[in-house]
Amino acid sequence: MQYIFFAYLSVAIIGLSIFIITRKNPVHSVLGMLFMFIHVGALYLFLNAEFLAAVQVIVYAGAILVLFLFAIMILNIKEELQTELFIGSWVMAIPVVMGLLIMLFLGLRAVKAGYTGLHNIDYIKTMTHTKAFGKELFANYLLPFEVISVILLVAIVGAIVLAKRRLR
Amino acid sequence: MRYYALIPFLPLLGFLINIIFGRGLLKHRAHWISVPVVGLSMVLGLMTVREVISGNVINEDLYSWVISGDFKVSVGFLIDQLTAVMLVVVTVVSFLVHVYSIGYMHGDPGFYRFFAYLNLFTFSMLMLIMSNNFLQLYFGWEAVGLCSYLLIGYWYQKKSASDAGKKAFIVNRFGDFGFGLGVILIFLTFGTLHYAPVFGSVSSIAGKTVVLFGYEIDLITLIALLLFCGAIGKSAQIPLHVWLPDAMEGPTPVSALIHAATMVTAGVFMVARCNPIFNLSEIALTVVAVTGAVTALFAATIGLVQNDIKRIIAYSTISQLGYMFLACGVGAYGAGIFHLYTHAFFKALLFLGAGSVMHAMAGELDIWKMGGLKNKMRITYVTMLLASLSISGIPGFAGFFSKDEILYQTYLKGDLGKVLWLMGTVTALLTAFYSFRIISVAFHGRFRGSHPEEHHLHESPPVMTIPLVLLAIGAVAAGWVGIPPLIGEAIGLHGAWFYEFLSPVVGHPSEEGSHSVELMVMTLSIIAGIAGIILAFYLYRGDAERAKALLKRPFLKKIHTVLWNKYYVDEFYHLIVVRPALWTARTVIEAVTDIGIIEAIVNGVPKTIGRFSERLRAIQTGLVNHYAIFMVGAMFFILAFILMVK
Amino acid sequence: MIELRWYIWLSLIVFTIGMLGFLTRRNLIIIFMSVELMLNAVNINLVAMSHYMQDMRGQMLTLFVIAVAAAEAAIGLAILIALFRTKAAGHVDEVTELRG
Amino acid sequence: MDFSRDMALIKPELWLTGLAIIVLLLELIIKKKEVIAFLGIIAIAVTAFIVLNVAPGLAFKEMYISDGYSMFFKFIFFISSILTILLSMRYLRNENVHYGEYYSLLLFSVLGMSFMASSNDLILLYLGTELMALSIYVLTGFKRYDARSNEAALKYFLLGAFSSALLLYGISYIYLLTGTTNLREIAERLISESSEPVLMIALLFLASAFAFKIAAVPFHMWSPDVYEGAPTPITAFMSVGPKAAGFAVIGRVFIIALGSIAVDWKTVLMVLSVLTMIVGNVLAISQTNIKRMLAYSSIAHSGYALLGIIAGTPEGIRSTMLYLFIYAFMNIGAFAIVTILGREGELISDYEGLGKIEPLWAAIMLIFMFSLTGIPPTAGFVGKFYLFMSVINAGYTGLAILAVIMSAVSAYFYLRVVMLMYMKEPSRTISVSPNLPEALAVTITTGLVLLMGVSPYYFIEFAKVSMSL
Repeated sequence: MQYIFFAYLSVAIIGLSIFIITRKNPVHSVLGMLFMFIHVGALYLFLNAEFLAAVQVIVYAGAILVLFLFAIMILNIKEELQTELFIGSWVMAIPVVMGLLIMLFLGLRAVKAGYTGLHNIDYIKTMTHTKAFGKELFANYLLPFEVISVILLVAIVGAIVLAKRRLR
Repeated sequence: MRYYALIPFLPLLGFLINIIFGRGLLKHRAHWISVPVVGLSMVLGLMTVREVISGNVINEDLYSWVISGDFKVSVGFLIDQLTAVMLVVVTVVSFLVHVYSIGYMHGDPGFYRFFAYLNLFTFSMLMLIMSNNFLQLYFGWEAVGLCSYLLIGYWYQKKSASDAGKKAFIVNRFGDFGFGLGVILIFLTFGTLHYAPVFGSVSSIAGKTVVLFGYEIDLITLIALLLFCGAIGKSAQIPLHVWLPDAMEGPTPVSALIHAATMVTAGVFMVARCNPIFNLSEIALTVVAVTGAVTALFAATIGLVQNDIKRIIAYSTISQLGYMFLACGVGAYGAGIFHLYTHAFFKALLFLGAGSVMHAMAGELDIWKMGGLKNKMRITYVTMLLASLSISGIPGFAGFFSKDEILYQTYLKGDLGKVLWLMGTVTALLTAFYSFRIISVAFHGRFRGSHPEEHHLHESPPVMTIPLVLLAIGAVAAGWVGIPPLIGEAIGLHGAWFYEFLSPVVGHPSEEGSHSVELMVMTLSIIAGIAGIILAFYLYRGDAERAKALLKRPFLKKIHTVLWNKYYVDEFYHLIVVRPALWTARTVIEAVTDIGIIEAIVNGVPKTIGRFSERLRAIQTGLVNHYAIFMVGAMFFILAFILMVK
Repeated sequence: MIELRWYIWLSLIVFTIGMLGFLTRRNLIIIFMSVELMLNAVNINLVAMSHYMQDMRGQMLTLFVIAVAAAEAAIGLAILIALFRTKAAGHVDEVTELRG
Repeated sequence: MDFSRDMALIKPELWLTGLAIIVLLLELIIKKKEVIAFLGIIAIAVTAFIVLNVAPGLAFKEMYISDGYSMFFKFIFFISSILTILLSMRYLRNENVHYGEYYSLLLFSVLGMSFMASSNDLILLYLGTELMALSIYVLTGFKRYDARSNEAALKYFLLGAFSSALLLYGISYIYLLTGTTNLREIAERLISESSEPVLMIALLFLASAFAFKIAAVPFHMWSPDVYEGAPTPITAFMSVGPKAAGFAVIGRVFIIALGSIAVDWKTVLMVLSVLTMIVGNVLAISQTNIKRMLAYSSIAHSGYALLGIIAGTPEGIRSTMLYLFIYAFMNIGAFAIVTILGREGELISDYEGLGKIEPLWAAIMLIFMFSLTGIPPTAGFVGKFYLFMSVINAGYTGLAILAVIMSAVSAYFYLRVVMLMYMKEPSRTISVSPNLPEALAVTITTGLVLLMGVSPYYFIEFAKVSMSL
């Protein structure tokens, strides 16, 4: 059962990824991305990470993709449909990426998890993922968490500075 | 208080201020900065000398610039007795020349530039003499050279001036190349460049040899001779003397300061400073002595027949420098430095006097166009006369004491010494002769120029004559610190104070002579000097008919021609160095260039890099994707490399 | 039980697809979306590793990556909007004034 | 455990955050932007003062480390940002984009960099990098009605995001191998894992991401474009601050965490360094835009600075630190002149005859060009000397020789500027009128370049002390 489920998710994720980068219409790409994100979220569920699955759907699908859609609204879709999809020298990219893929695959053929930590599945099951995650986050990852807040502040300030119209 | 550090750096400050503000703010007030800084530096210098006389020798690193393992570059000062003597010479003469230049260079368009260079020179020279290591010595050595070229070519619009600058540069390259090799060899041998450890351990390498081109060469001798190469170039000894007469293209104060009193004596100073090295090599000492004696005689003979007043004095300088090397070569470093010290005063005075004459004569240099100047230029005449008496070795004047000591010490130095002594004594006669030839022709008799010129004649302003007077006092009295014991006893003064003062650094000459020998040498040199003077006045009285009559004789005429052409040395160099070089340049290089080899190397390398650069630029297409492709490609290659090699 | 390496291979493939998109597409928005694909690949990797190593650290990093991705998206799209405004350009080959 | 101790250790960052937010808020009230700039400088000065008083130690579950090494780098960031603020005011006013957010963003990027220098954990390292990078993306595109500025920001942003994906991918494999992201623990657990293929992959991705940050060839291609398009003060800042931050991270990650596979990363870095020195110097020759030329020169200098890391000895690291410190002054100094000349000094040919029209500025430019070439007695010489010596002492004589040859090549384009300034007749008249802050920045940089050139001893000691903490 889990094999089938994993196989479905993998095929869907890979297929949607290819779909995203090959669409002429950027709106289609964004939609493909939405589905892909949801599938990735499902994969997280599959890995006992409910909280992350929720975050994935809420932040990625809910927030980031909306931003993308906004940006796409500026594009002239009609014109977009008639222009070239790839850069002139896209052929160069294929062997390079394929070469790297092969090398990486050779390196990653037989990886195994190296270490075992404290948070085994039973522990998470009893604690619930969100609680375990939250405890860990605020006990051990306080500093990064605070840094994230500064990053988001910078993002807000930066986005406003760049996108606001000139005041006269 | 390390106030002595200010001695060199004050002139440097003057240079910086002048070079930054000279063009705009200072202009013709450049001397407001330059002269006081050098004056202050002189005062500090003399204070330091007093310290040294009372027995304090300073040797310390002020700070280290870069240290890496054995290699250490530091600015450090060694102020011992030898440095003290040089300090007196450099700061006093430099200050007087600065003052003199205010008058002499008045109205020159490059006024501030001139003073800036003079300041820079003073700084470099002080760094050279006050250094406590070879690297700083080398720095000062090259820096004084640089200032010298800049000042020789000061009137760069004049082709002869810029040519002379180039000539000085190229000729000095030969010497400095050897000097640089010597310094490197010292570092390789001793692992340090500081004087104290090098001189301290120099005896341990005595007798060590190195194999060079298949010959076994004594290491000490090699080092000493390489160092001496530098001295030959800088102090214009045979065979690298050719640049100094041409250097007279520079302004006259420069000739007085750089090409008479200070820079050209750096070679002598360096040999005296390195006496522990030279003392260990009999061969090197002999080379030094013979070079000195031959140069002294050789340059004096050329000086006999020249007509250009500055050139005569320039050859005289070369000749006197020869004396100094002669002294060093026979181990009498004290006498050499003493001559350096007295020479600085009377030679600077001769040049400044010549400058004063030029000032009156609107730049005229030919002594035959002058004449009878003594009535128009009293002070100049009297001071020039005193300087000439001093250089001729007339008893009581500074030059007498130093020259006498050199000749005496040379005489004591075995059979070779006797020969060299004879050459030195003959040179003394010639020296007196050409010095008084100038006096006789230029200052006595009647004026040979045009009437307006005669009308223009005037004594120089006080700003120029006061330095003359002060230097004249030096030219007369500076020698009294080194009265020979023989005379000292006779007049009840402590003799040879100067040599005792210097002996901690340079030691005593090895040979001891008797009073009778000393008296004989002294008498002969006095006779030579007086004979030269009388001869000069006899031959060049009035319109010099007697001299002209002599030249009618074919034999003397021939000699005159040879001397007039300076033994054809320049022509010889032209033939063996310049012509082949030019020929190579014209024919070979042109031929090769036609084939394209040289072009490929000289122009080709930058051009290829340039073309390569242009080609590479094309890769930078401005397309983000391409940039990423390069990144990913590089990652692929690196990963492939690592994984495959593993 | 699905082995960890399956996840890693999946992540590798998605990462590569993202890379390919970045390297070949003309549309600036799609290029940026390709980066998001790559980040998702990393997240798959991290969550899977975290799960199999029974350690929270990877999931923690995933959370941060998602947050940073949101911030990046905001900034990136603001830059795009500024560019559209001055140049009306939406493709990489329209913004090659700076080159060489 | 000890929360208050943790807070005491990150005090500089706390203060900087707080002050940056205050600056951001005050911008709404205070209309005179010069005041904001001044506040920004004060904020950094206060932080610098606090950094001096922080005890060394680890904080927040060993995520954050405070030591001499991080302190030294933080000073480079502080100095470069203060100089940048000094240079920015008149520039931004002339470009008509004088907004207060500029200064708070600059402060935030400094915050990010100081987290990078202080991170003892890959997570914090990643977040610090992002904080820095996001701020700088915005600063690059700050002239938002200028197409070139937009283009630069876009390119930097896209490639930066790409490189941070690479970084994360690398981190994920380090995590897989060791189960941790803490640098010290990684080092402990990696001893048994030498040169596994997965480790090599992780190394490759980390090295690529860091190479991107320091603009090492062939990960450099963004930098000329971005440097050219960005506002000139930001270009000056980018070529120094973030670059130094990149080096801080490289030093810590490679030498501490990946010390057991030093042979491998040294090989990688050596290849990068050689390429960087060659391509940077060679490409700089054919440039016509001075900012672009300085961008390639900056690439080349990354190549030199990598040498110290490759040497890997304490002496080498120290030399790299000293070099980056020196580089901060000489490069910002050169950019300061470019900023002051403004639109009159965009092209290299604009410098023709500058020695005749503006002797003072030409002379200062000459000092910086000499220093960048490495001619004594400027700081650049001292930096290069120690760097090359450390490489030779570590046994990489070939690299040192190449570096010296490339320095000689670099003389060609640096001294060309000098040649144009002094040997050519001016083709036009320009008036240079720097305001007080700019003059101050130039004075500081010129003074220090000369001071460090003449008496480098104290600065060497400073680097030495920082290393030994």
